[in-house]
Amino acid sequence: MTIQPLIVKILTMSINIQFFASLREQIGKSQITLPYDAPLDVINVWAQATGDTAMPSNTLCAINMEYVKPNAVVKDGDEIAFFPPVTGG
Amino acid sequence: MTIQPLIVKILTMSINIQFFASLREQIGKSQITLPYDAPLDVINVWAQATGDTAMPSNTLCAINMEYVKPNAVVKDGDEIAFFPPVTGG
Amino acid sequence: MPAILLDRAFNPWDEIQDFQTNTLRPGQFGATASFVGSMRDFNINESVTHMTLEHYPAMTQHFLDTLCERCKQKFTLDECLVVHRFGDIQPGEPIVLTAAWSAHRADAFNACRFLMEELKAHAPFWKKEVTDAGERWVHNDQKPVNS
Amino acid sequence: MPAILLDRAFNPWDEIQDFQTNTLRPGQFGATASFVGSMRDFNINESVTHMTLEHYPAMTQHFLDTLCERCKQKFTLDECLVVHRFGDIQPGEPIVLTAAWSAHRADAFNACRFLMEELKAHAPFWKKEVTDAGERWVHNDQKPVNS
Repeated sequence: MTIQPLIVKILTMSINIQFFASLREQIGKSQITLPYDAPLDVINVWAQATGDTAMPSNTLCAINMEYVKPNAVVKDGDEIAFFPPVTGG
Repeated sequence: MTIQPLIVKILTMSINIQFFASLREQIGKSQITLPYDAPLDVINVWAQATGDTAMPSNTLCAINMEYVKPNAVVKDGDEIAFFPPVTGG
Repeated sequence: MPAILLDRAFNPWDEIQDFQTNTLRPGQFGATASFVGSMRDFNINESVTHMTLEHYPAMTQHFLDTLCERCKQKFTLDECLVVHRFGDIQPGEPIVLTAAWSAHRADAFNACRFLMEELKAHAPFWKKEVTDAGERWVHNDQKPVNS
Repeated sequence: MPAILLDRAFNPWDEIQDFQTNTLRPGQFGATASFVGSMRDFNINESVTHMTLEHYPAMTQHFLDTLCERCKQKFTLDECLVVHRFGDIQPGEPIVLTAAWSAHRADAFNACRFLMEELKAHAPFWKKEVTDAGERWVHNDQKPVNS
């Protein structure tokens, strides 16, 4: 069996996913590395990372430390974070 | 010559007048004790204490440590203060 | 006594800490807002060397005591504090401190600012700047050392 | 660096004084506004013994650094400071400090409050209360230790 060079390239794309606070406890993971092969938005990332668990409506999303909306598209190497409403200060 | 008891009583009424800051310097006095014999309001007090000098329009007045308007009436023993706009803090 | 008049330089952070330690229990309050006004070393005219702060002692104390009481009635507070200098003040030195302790930040912020705004508008203090050319009374529209 | 994350207890008045001494010249500023949020020892439920503050370290630092920059652009300031705890916090301990130095009091007050309101609304911290019965995440509508 031979592997196509194009497919090898696509399979090397991946993102780093982080969960915090109550979401981290609900998901049961704090960090996942997700390889992917087609354009993904944040809501797709959540679905793939959580096995299609429903995202709580008040979930906040960030890409590379900046808040984004769930329809934001990720790119290779991004860090995607999911967390509940913040309660600092 | 005999002095009427009634007149003796009236002449014992007096107020203590204080000037502060630029008003103190303009008047040339910081404190005056003013005997008086008829009801006085604050504007009369200023006139009697300063020899009918015009009161600067932004002058503030207090009776017994409380701000009052120039038409407030003084009573025996009061402390009347005149001062320019405040600049503390 | 939450309103303190001082004729000497003071460290506002030490005053806050001492007052808090002596008056409040740690854990009693969740929010502390404070303000410090101090003498700048530049002004309309560069030649201001120092400042004299005249006041009407009995009325100042009465005004600030009453202000603290009004503040405690107006806002939900654990405590509030006002410290104000009088006499000679050097550039860089603190002139006034206001502080408020509350369960919630909105009351602490609003009370601290209320104390300062009322004090600036009505407390019987008068600033005189001393310059190389002599002395001059500060007027409100000059916004001299802080505003 | 005006945004500091700490995993240990801190004295906010020492932090303000140290920052001021190291960063600003006395006489440069006329107005200093500060706010301290601390953990109250009573809450909805009396049995809260302590608190754990989780955060998203890289994003927290980035958010607070950017917040300080935004604050300096929005207001006329000499400097501003944010200090925030994470990890285990005991009742009575300070959690957060915001401070702003300006020529004028309105900018100092407004900047200090802007820092706190933005931080409360958006900085990625999460409080978990530890009670006799176990642990529970704090929700915004509980207004737990300060608000």
